[in-house]
Amino acid sequence: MWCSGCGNGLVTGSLLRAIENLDIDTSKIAIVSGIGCSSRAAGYLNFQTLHTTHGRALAFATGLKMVRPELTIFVIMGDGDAMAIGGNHFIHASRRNIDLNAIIFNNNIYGMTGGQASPLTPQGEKATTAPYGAERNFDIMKVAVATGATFAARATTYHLPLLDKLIEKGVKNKGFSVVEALTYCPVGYGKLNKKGDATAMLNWYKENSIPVEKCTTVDHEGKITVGIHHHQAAPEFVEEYTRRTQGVKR
Amino acid sequence: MWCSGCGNGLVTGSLLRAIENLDIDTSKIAIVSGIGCSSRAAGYLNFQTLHTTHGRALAFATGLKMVRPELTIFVIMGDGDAMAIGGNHFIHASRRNIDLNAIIFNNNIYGMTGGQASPLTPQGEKATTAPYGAERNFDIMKVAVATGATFAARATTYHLPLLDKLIEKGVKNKGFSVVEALTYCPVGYGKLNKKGDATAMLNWYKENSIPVEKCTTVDHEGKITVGIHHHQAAPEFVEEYTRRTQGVKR
Amino acid sequence: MGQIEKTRLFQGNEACVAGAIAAGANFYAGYPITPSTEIAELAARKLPETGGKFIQMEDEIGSMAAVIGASIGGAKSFTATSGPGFSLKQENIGYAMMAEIPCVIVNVQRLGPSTGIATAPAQGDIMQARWGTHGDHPVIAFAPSSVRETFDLTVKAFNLSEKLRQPVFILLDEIVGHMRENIHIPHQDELEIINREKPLPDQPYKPYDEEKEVSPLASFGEGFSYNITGLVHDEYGFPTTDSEKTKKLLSRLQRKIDNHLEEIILTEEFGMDDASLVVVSYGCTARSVRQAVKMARKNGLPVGFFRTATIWPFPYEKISAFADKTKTLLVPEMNMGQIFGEVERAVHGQARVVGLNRFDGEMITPDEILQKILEVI
Amino acid sequence: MGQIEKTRLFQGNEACVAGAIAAGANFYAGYPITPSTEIAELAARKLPETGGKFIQMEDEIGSMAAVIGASIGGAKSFTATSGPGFSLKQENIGYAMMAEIPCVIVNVQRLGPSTGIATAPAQGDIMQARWGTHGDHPVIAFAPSSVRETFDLTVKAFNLSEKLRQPVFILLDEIVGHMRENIHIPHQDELEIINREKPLPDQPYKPYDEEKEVSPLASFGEGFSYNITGLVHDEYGFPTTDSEKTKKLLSRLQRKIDNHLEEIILTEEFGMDDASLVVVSYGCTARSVRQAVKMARKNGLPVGFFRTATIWPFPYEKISAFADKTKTLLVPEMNMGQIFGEVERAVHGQARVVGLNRFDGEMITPDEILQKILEVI
Amino acid sequence: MNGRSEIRLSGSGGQGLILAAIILAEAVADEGGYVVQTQSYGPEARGGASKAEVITDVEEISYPKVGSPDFVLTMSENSYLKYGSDYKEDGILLVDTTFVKNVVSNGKNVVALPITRYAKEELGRDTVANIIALGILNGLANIVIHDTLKKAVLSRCPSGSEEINTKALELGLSLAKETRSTASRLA
Amino acid sequence: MNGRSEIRLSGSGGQGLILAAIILAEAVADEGGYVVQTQSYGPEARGGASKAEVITDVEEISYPKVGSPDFVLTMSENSYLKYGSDYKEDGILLVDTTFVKNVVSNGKNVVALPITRYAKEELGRDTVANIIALGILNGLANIVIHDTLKKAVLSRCPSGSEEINTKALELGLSLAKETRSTASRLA
Amino acid sequence: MGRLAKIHEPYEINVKNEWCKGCGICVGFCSRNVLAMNADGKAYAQHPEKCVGCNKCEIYCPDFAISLGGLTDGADRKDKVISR
Amino acid sequence: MGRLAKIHEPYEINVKNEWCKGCGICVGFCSRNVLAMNADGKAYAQHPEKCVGCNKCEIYCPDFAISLGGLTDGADRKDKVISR
Ligand SMILES: Cc1ncc(C[n+]2csc(CCOP(=O)(O)OP(=O)(O)O)c2C)c(N)n1
Ligand SMILES: Cc1ncc(C[n+]2csc(CCOP(=O)(O)OP(=O)(O)O)c2C)c(N)n1
Ligand code: SF4
Ligand code: SF4
Ligand code: SF4
Ligand code: SF4
Ligand code: SF4
Ligand code: SF4
Ligand SMILES: [Mg+2]
Ligand SMILES: [Mg+2]
Repeated sequence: MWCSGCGNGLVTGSLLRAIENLDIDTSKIAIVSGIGCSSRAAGYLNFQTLHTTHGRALAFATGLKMVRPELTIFVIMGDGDAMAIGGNHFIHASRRNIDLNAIIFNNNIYGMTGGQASPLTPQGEKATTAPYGAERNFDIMKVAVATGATFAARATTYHLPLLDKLIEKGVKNKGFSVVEALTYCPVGYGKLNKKGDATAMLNWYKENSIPVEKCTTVDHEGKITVGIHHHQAAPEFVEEYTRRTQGVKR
Repeated sequence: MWCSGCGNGLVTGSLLRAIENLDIDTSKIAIVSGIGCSSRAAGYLNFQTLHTTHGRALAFATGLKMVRPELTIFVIMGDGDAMAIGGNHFIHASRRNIDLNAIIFNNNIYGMTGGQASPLTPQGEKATTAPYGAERNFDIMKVAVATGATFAARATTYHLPLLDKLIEKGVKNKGFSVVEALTYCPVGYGKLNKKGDATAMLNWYKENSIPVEKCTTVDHEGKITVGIHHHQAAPEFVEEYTRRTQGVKR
Repeated sequence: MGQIEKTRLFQGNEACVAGAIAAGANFYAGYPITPSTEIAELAARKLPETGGKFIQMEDEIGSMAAVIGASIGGAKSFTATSGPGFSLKQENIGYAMMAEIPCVIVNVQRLGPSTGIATAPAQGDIMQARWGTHGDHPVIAFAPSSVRETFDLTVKAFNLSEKLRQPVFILLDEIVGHMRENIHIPHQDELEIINREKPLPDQPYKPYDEEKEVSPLASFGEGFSYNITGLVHDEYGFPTTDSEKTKKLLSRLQRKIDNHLEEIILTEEFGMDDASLVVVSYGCTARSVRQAVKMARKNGLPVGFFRTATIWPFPYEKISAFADKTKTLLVPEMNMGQIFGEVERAVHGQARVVGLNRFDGEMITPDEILQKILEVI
Repeated sequence: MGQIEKTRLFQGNEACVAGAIAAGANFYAGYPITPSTEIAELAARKLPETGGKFIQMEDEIGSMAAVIGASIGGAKSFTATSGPGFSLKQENIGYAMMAEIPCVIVNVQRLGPSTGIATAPAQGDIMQARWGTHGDHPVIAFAPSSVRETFDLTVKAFNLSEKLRQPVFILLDEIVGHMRENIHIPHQDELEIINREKPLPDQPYKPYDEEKEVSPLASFGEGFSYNITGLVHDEYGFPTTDSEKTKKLLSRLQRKIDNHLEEIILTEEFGMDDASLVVVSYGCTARSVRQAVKMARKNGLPVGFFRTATIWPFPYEKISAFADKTKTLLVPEMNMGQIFGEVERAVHGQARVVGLNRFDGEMITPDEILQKILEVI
Repeated sequence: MNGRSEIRLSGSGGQGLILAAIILAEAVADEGGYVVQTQSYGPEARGGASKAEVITDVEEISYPKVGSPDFVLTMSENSYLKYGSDYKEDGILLVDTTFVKNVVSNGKNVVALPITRYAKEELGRDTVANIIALGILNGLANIVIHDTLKKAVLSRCPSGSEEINTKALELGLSLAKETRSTASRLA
Repeated sequence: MNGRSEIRLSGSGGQGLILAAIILAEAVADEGGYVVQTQSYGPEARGGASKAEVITDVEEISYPKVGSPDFVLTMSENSYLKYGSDYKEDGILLVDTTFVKNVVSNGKNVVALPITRYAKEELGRDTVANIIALGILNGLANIVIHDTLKKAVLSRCPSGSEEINTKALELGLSLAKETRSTASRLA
Repeated sequence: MGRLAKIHEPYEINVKNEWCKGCGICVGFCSRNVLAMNADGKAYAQHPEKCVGCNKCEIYCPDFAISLGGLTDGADRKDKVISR
Repeated sequence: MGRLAKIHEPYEINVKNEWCKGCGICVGFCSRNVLAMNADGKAYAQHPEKCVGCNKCEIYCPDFAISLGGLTDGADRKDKVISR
């Protein structure tokens, strides 16, 4: 499934603890994922799991949520899956504020296909398709907030207890919730950029993160901001649709 | 070409005046457009014009710009073209900060196909595919800024002299420039939402806009903010690419 | 069509929505495109009237995805589009084929390739419906020739889709989609409506049982934990790369269609007994052909009419069955000759196959067909 | 392949990039996907070495768009993908066909449908290459059988693309794409390189001249004002819905390929003179077939080898030419029988056509083919 | 009503010709005839020359397009130029002279009336010109019983506009009668 | 080198077997032979049992896959189970006993050596186990001249690692010689 | 040539009839009531003498159909860049 | 049962060998040097007596291979939800 030391298992662990803490009936949980190493989590979890096409998980989940509003749906995506090919579905799910819980396993690279650049590969870093350095990258939090998400939060795989809590809070937000889980790919990104082994990459996160509450600017001294970046209620898409069409004669 | 009173001609006029004022050699201008009423402008302008597929204009333009950096490229798109089907190319062109001049003819509707909802149809308003009211809409300025555009500005078709100037400034910005031109579709959006004729719709813009400089919050009392919303230089994509690959042995 | 029953004027696209709702459709996701847009507009208006839901997605790819997602939630879902959108949906159509998710996809054909002429009719996406997505799998596609048939075949499409856990195509064209005819719409209780089989509660559940042609499909939310994927998968839906399992899976997908050819293939014919020339047609073109063949027979020419309402699976056997008794088969199409090739295959050299093709955005007229009949008979 | 010249170990995907660069390619836009990714990775590394440019786009749709945009700017551009990406590119491929923009699209086939098995070989996208986008238009597609041929056909693909203003496909498969062979790469000056014709300066310019098969293509930036569109267009590139112009345009697109069949269609054969059974094959499968046919002939069986390196346009005539002298045609394919249908059409009932199909992610072995030969000869 | 009858209503977008065609088709359906209604969707539907067609028959209709029409209405200069001459020898061309200035008969039946002017001047609303035209058409060609057409008009018109639409239809009918009696208007 | 010869190197991802196969193939090419190199790309390539194959011949190679190999190297338990038995009757199986504990001969030639342990203990770097294996292989099977192989190894190894790689190759060669002389190791 | 130099001359208001679509924007936007619609549904200068040359009609005409002679070359510019 | 109640009992450290991929994270993250890698490249408790039950090894093991007996049911939970 995953390479030795891969952080995807850590995020999956967080997700499982969060589900446990939330105490939701597992038959009311659905996991929808795209294509990528991270998305393979879906196939290994004992829920109703839907492993879709690359980049389209949120669009599949939108259809599912509309007809099954009672489900708690986690949409598991890689950074490439969610923000490269899947970028359009991401911004529109966000705009609609549909009650989906997007968990982005951001390892800054395309893991599954072997280390190509993603829109989250830090600018200038190397990838097999960016041998001379990567393009400018997105800040997922900014994109989520500007497009309408009502909950946006980030934690690294070093901050697992925080990650557990953020996933929980995301579920409790009735609307589109984005949790960016900064994980790492020792095999692809790590090796190419000489970041050391899994333990070293985890420790790098420890040393280069800062709680967002402590920042005045979002990119505080080049550190990664972790914690809740945005949380503001707004009417949820399916509820709104139901409300608007309620009076329509049968 | 366009219906009587359609605002697309007004935006096109602004574009032509801006080009005139900028005094660029017309053989160095290319117009790239998507599919929609607005995009039809491309086929009627006496430049090198490229009328592409629905939503993909920016991606076509990206390829063209990479191999012809000397061209000044205007990318003409409808609101549906740019922000619905074309949303992904929009956010990535913005992320890259590629030197393209996106002009979004935002008439809040799908004009060409006859009045369906777009992601810019104001929430709750009617469209043929939103008979019970439209979903939540985007704010193009916010999306542009959050995804990395280095110039983002908006004017309505009432503010034509401003629109001229904004297009000019956008061209002068070396990087991804977004000019949202708020136009109107009397036939689709206007009729369905009882907004009156072209003159009435223009006057509505007059009464419901406010210069962005006068605002503290971006959505000042529900009015449309016009003017430059963001302008901050950053390295341009093609230049960066060229710089990074310069040293590569031949 | 009885004259006793009151008729009502219906547009083809409208009949499609009416058929879908009659078949139990309760979810539509789509993206507007001429000449299919009326289907979206009507679905937006009508579905909520019967408790269904409509969403306009950000693009056609998302539409196809949402349609599949909704079906997995238990809905009868559908979408409509035209050429450019049909092209975009192909990847996810392949997903639905592989994962065996019921749904109905309507393509109101317009002139291509590319943006072509948005408002001009064509029958240019016939082969694309068969081969548009990568990899091998069978498809089911209907091409109605009239407004009433659009209603009927839409109902049938949903039924087959549910029964076989297979996406089903309806290949309308701009003519049939946009024309209005006065038709009798059957009462709901005259219709046979098929719903997908559901697994028995508290029983071990195999969503892709190798022993079965089609396995029951549990809806998400009903408490069955299983996996759905577009990867090659085992009987429980989990990915595998085992070559034996791969072969079994793909063979079963083919078999489930092959075993139901009789139920799926619908054709119509007249004047075949003495025909030395048979005109083979489908969709809107069949309307001109019908008129032309009638004229020909009035003039004493031994001409037969063979129309297929089912494009895929193609009625190879039926055609091959009359090919040896016939001298010539004439195949008029509003494309460059797509079904022509299939007829050639069916005929196996036993008769001459002649095409009559228009690809200029205009219908083939009865006169053109008659003239061609006179020329080649 | 001469043994005097020094050979070098090349991977199929690598030979494709080498061929592209030798042909003058200076732009690549793509999106990674197994088993084509090496092409993107090598293009990223190598193109800047010769002043070319590489971009990884946000998805396959954007990649295809950028490839077209770059070509309009004057570049020789290409992209590579596999099934799922090939499906996504279809709409814009149709655009390039309609607007007649030269470019090369490589599909390194893997097992489908849908995500299938990313790492398993297949020949499942053969028909999709022909019919994947909506509407009618001819296509050119090559299927190399070896690493060296991958190089050669990539060069040829670019040449034909430039000459005919037509997107050209290369249908690799996981086997040929990933295998390494020691090959001799010809010197640049041994190669014939064709560049698109350019309009004469200061002359009236018709980018879509009805009188010509192929019109010169002005690059944007060269000062010719004209329009490019995927809509049906007139000689100047401006949209029209005129049926006469529509017919002329679409007929010309077909004609420009039909008039160059000899140049486009490449086949290879041996043992055909006395063959009562001919094995028809292409791509990686042809390697097993070659071995099997040699074995068969060693055993005295009258078996012929017919391989086509050009899949589209299909060599109907060449096959039909030997069909009547042959009893049986055997068509082994790593799919459910795609080219099989085309062979059937070509044969017109003059010989029996038998398929040998694997669609389980494994190559067909020479032994399997030999056994089938013994069975059906 | 007997045999196949082909009617073409042409003009520019926004004149309500599609609606008129649908009303006519519904009236035919109401009387138990077969009917097919089609329309042009091209760019011409936006301005220029658009058309809506109705074919009626006593048996099922195969070919749904108008070959050479029995009746043509033209309400714009462009549509007159495009559709004003290919109607049947014994067919009728109805021209709205509010928009079409130079009408030539070519030896076939032409009825030339300022329909939209009548609508504006006599009924105060030019948008009912389509209904007047329907009245004239049916008055001249007797496609359906007048009351059936009236019912069809009323079932399609927005509530509140019943009166003016009825008046328009009646005006059309009387114009048709007048026309019939004054042979001079038939060229 | 004569006739077709099929070599399979198997183990788990990261052991450098693809590189070893490429080096071997390059050496063959250098001597003017025909060679085809393939590898498994499946999920097994990440851990589990992956393989890299080399086929050499004096004439052009058609079928590029190994049928029953002449030589198999297994460097992991899984790959031993999967590929440890289907080699030719007179073929050779080379097992790295660092990872494979229970080796059974089944009456065919087996060479069992703790290759990776040697790499670590004698050369201080387990990553050169692949090169040792190459040396053993070539020493036993004489696919190419030793010097050709050495050249191929050197052309592929990162600068600075020439010495250790040369040593690894030589170590492999001497292990092969030892093995040959001590028939006991060939089961 | 500056606007002031012309202030007392009557402005020449040109409407290109083939391009005018009769939307009425120019009429609505002219604060001097110079313009009106004719029976054919095209704009025309009913009171040219009242025109102050503000140029609003020209820039707000979405069809490039109206222009002020001498003052600007709107219609000309259009002819140059609007290809059909 | 609270953690304090167990503070002086030795913790039971379970490593599921089939799942351990030998990444070494647990070894790196255990501040008490309880854990080490064995010859097969799997983690094991070299000094179980030093364990303070901080549970870091369990939550940082990306393969759910390590768990503290009695204290938490990590591996069990995993067995429930990880289907294969
Ligand atoms: C349409 C399509 N394009 C490309 C691919 C190939 N592909 C599979 S996963 C992947 C990207 C993986 O990166 P990411 O989404 O970041 O997930 P990770 O593997 O890093 O967890 C790609 C490009 C595909 N399966 N489908
Ligand atoms: C792939 C694809 N999907 C849908 C369409 C149909 N279509 C053409 S234009 C358009 C939207 C037009 O809206 P907008 O982009 O806002 O432009 P406008 O017409 O309003 O200027 C649509 C949906 C198409 N041509 N191609
Ligand atoms: S490739 Fe990277 S992301 Fe994928 S499983 Fe391996 S370490 Fe994890
Ligand atoms: S439909 Fe609307 S946007 Fe399109 S031309 Fe007409 S008025 Fe303008
Ligand atoms: S220039 Fe000004 S005053 Fe003169 S007609 Fe135009 S809008 Fe009226
Ligand atoms: S604004 Fe232009 S198009 Fe509109 S009425 Fe005036 S001149 Fe005519
Ligand atoms: S619980 Fe803490 S102290 Fe004990 S082994 Fe694990 S990490 Fe070390
Ligand atoms: S963290 Fe887990 S997988 Fe890694 S070595 Fe420790 S027990 Fe094994
Ligand atoms: Mg990733
Ligand atoms: Mg719009």
